Amino acid sequence: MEKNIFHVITLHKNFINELVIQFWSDMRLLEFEGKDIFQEFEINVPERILIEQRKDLDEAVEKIGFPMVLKAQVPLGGRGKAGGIKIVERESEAEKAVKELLDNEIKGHPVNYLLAEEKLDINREMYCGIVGDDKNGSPEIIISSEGGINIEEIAEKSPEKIKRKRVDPYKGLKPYQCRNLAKELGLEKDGFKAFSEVLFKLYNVFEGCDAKLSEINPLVETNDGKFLATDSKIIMDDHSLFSHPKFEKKKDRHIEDELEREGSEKGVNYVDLDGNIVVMANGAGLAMALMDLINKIGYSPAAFLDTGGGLSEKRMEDSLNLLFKKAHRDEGVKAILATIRFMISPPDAMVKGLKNALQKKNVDVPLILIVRGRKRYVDSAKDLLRDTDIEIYTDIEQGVKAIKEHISER
Amino acid sequence: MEKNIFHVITLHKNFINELVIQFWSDMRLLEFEGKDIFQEFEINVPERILIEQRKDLDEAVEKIGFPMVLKAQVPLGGRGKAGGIKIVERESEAEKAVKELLDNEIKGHPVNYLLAEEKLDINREMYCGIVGDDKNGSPEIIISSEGGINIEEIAEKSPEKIKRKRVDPYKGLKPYQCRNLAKELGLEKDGFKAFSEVLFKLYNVFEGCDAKLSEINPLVETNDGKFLATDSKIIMDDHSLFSHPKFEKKKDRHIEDELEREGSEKGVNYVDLDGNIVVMANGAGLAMALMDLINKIGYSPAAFLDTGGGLSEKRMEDSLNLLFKKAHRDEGVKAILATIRFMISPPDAMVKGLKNALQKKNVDVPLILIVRGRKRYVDSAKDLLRDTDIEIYTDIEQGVKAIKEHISER
Amino acid sequence: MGMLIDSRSKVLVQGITGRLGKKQTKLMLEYGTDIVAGVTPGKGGETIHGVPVYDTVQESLEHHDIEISTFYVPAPSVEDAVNEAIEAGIEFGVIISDWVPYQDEMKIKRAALNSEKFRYIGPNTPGIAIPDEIALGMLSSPSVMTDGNVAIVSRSGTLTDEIAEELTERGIGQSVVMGLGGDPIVGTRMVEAVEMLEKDDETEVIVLVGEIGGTMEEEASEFIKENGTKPVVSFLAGRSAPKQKQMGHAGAIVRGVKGTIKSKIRAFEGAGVEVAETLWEIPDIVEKHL
Amino acid sequence: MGMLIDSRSKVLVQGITGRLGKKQTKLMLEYGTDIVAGVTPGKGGETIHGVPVYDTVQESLEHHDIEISTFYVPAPSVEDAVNEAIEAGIEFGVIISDWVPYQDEMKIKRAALNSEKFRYIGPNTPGIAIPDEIALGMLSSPSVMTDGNVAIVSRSGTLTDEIAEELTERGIGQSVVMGLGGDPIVGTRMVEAVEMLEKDDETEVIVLVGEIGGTMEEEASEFIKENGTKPVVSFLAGRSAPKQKQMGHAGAIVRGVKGTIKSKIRAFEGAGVEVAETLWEIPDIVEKHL
Repeated sequence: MEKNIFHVITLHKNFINELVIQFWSDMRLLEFEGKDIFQEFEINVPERILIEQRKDLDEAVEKIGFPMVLKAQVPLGGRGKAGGIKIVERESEAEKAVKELLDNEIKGHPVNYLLAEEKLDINREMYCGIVGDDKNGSPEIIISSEGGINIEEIAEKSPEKIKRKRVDPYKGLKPYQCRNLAKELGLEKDGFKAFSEVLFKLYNVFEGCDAKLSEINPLVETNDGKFLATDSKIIMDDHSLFSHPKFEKKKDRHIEDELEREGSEKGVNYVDLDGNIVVMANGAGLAMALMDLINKIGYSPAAFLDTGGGLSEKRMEDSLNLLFKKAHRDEGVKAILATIRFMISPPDAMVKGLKNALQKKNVDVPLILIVRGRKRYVDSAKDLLRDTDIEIYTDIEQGVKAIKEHISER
Repeated sequence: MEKNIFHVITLHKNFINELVIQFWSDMRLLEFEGKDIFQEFEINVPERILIEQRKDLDEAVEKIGFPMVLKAQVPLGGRGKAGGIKIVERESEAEKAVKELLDNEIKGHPVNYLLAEEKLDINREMYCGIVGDDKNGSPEIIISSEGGINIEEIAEKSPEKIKRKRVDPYKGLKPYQCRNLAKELGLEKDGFKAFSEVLFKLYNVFEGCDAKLSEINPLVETNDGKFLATDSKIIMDDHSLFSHPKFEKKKDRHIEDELEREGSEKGVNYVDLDGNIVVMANGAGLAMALMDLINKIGYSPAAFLDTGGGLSEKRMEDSLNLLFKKAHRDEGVKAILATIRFMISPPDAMVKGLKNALQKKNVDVPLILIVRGRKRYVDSAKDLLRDTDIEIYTDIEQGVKAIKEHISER
Repeated sequence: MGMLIDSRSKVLVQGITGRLGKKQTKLMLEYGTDIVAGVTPGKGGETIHGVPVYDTVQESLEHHDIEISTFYVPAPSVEDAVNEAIEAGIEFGVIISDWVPYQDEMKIKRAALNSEKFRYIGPNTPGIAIPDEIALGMLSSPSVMTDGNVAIVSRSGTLTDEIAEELTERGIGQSVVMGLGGDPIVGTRMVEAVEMLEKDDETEVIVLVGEIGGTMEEEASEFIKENGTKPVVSFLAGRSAPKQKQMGHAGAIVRGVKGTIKSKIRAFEGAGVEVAETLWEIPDIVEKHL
Repeated sequence: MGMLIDSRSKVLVQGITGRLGKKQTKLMLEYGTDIVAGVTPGKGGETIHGVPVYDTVQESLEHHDIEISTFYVPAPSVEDAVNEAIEAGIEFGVIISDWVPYQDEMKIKRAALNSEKFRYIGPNTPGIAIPDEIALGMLSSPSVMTDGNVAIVSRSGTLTDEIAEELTERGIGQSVVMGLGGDPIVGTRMVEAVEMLEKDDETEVIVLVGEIGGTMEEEASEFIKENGTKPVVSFLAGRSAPKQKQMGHAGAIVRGVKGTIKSKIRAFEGAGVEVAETLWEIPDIVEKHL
């Protein structure tokens, strides 16, 4: 039932649309959260009950009855094919399905919630989505008279079934524009009206949530002419979560690794990996480039840590502590490679943080530090670190190659 | 402290501004209601307690202390000069003032509420208001570095102290535009910032309330640099009250006359007057023209009733019932003059309503009916009314002049 | 009134399937108005009194040449419907709907000004009609109008109609009968109507019908004083309206320099416009100028 | 890079009294950048490192000729500050602020396109610099840059700076060092930068620094393939980034036809752009083209 969002871009002058699927790092709401928002914005959604544990099933049976659809709540597409959706006809079946779904993972994601829904008599499935057009500075409306699991295939094989319209974000989308779009899909009568109203409301969701994407796929027309969103996809924008405190708190809920969670809490971007060299830098691009170098010399990254800009004493200390914990937890870690570029801030804070962390260092893994950037800051950093026993390089190639010696020594 | 809104229009090409004060028929919120809205929109307002009866004063004394300002809550300007504002220094004074204010009327308006407020140390008074520019289809921002009771005088004598800007309602007012306006007033430092923020919020009030006007006069800067709205004026739009149900219910609260209230409840516009001829028509302009004719022939209108368009059986019946009640209540009423123009609806419904009302008519006052408009409807109306004993005219002059004979007969 | 409408105008009715839209479509057709299409979202494919209904204005324009739209849509949807018409290319709108929110009226006005092409009368107008040619809206006057050279421009609904009938009864024909709309923000202000009528060859005398409140009469007077060439006769409703009492949703109680009956009479008289004191005086005065 | 900035450019700093604005104003002044004014609402009348502060951009323009503004204002106010600059007539913006809400970035882009005059880089850009002429933003590279003929255009912050230093260490000077900004919606896309550099007389070789996610590299490749005349060298960060793991707020994990490192390498190579495998290979390849 679930499918990735699609973001169609036109690169060739001959208008061949290519399909690019992007997963930004922002929070994707779970289906039930999105449906609660849809309901707030008066988009019709099926009768549903959230199931967190076995006993919630009773309420679902009472309110929804059978047949009942049970859907694993995971923030990714393709859950249907991965066994995350079950249709059950009676209570015993439902109990079994609930147990199975809650016990298992979907593509590595634990299932903490199920959504129990009425099974609808579906006449047809449509699609509507609002997504930002990064090149044009506009929300783009994308709609299709066919939707559901095959939306990408439809987009690829029958692009004429898909209609798109860019909207000036300062002007918004007006109801009559929704009607003109619905007309382009060839809709008529009540379906025409219902679809254009849903589209208008979906735009309100996009704006109201400061979302990067709001999507209904499929938008279902039942045999008795009702229009319901049987799935929801809303991708929130990390940068505007401050105005949506309800979701701000939930941001980290999918982080399973405890070090990754600690990183998130401390405001640094830590990614746990399986290799032997831990990599840290004050910038994501630089850290990625370092990872690539590690690979290049025949090792593999054990973790990635981007401290972000404006490196404070505390951030430096927290970052190193995190890496030491990683080295402690994971015996495979052979070395820590940290690169700091001094751009606008003097090294004092960073050095203090580093020294604080070193005092508590309880693992016997070498720390190789590369300092680069504004010359007077680099010199000052080397000076301030003279009394420590860490190895300091001012050249990346040398620093990276030093790792080899360290490891062969051990 | 209170002053009428001002709406400056430029009629002459030599840019002489003339002052026009308009009271539309829409609901003006009371000061405390407006301040509650200001608070919702994060505009600072003084500490305040609403007083409906003597015992509410205790809370005010506790929360506000002395000196305390007591302000009669009436929906009109000039209440200060009319004795509606009292500053009290101690409890005994306060008690006396509360009693006096609640017992008396301000310019004919009963005082049901007082607002008790802290007395501020005022450094200066400013003005800001948002009002619709009817010719340009835009909200117009009007601000002044001087405000308060003399704002009209300032506008007239020192128009350079007043800055105005029109805003495209589709684009709204942006914070930077508020700053540019504040700069035009010559404001600086914290005052500059505070004023521009208040202006931005006041625009949000205008938009958020679908108001016809939102105004702070005066906007006070205290000696310790705080900016507070010490008065509020919000004029709501009757036509958009459906989206503000909280205020929709309050719409009729200032109607004292019970027949006027009944009219409002029945959806007709009834105005009670002191003369001897009751006037009714299906249109305000026509009804006013009839009133003028009544005056012209030496009588005076005893009531004005505009049934509005699309005259249904029920509306006709309700309207006449109201007029019969008026005639019953007021012995001075000598005749009822009703004029119905048939524009697009056949007369059947109107005739039914009229007959229903006649059956219950319990006053001995002649009803003179003038029917005009689409010929075939007029003929049909006359036909349908043949079995009643009311006088029917198809010429306004004749109808009006018939009143004279009726009255001289009696 | 060739600038806005004439017998060749092709007309759309937005909101044609509503009670009022349906009823008035019938009356307009009876008068000979060339209504070629109607629009109601979701009702595309139906016909109302033989007129085909479409879901969108754009769709109706794909099947017909249309210059004019009349609006009978519910108040909260008027702003959207007008924008739809503007974007589709409609040139003149007659907004019959009343009870339109004030800020929506502001937006409609702005959208029209922004478009630089779309003109309109209303909201809350009874409509506009040219005898024997075309009737748009809910005026009953077509049934009593005769062709002639007197233009009526009015702020009031029933009164517009009434005065047209008064003139006809006295054998005075009309070049156009036009309600500006009773709301504070209208598409065509009195002065704009006068400017148009100054250029209209069919019109010899202009009758302006005003009422208390607003400043449209004063504005029109300024223009007439400086640029008027045709005789103008006026009538003002509300001479006896007491201050501080509201006389209906069209009216307004006004205090101050302008907006009162006195200021309007002064303005008209200053511009050489004779002011009729009673309804039945209007034909007398008009006759003098023919 | 004469089209956007040069040593004669007069610069404004919006948000000059903030911690970062203040600090960077000092560094930019040290480099010789001609910062003539700053803006922070409510701080008008102060001076920061000798630079006069105004309450509004408009006011600063009444006292100075200014073409460029750098933005250090807090994220939620960036959209408003940029609109203020556009309306006041600023021609080029360097938006340093990061963490700008996505929909605000969309609006900034639209406002710039609507203005038809205002161009910008960022948000979340480290800035732009021309050796010995001007530095805007937080790049440290001015301290290590030397004048030359290699342009660096980069999606990454620290990496931009790093590569400039790598080139300088190898004795290769730069014509311009430019960070595009790490957010999804940036003012100047890679392809637009390449188009400008094609016309820039000072630039002989272009270094493009990309990373996984987005489609900017593919887009630039299309242009280079069809219209490129200057040698282009590229570097891509994130070759070893595992799928489904997020590598920071600048980065994005991308699956599908485009956006992957593979698709970017294929695009670059198809356009004749050599792709450096490691940071230290970049100067080697650049040298071949000088």
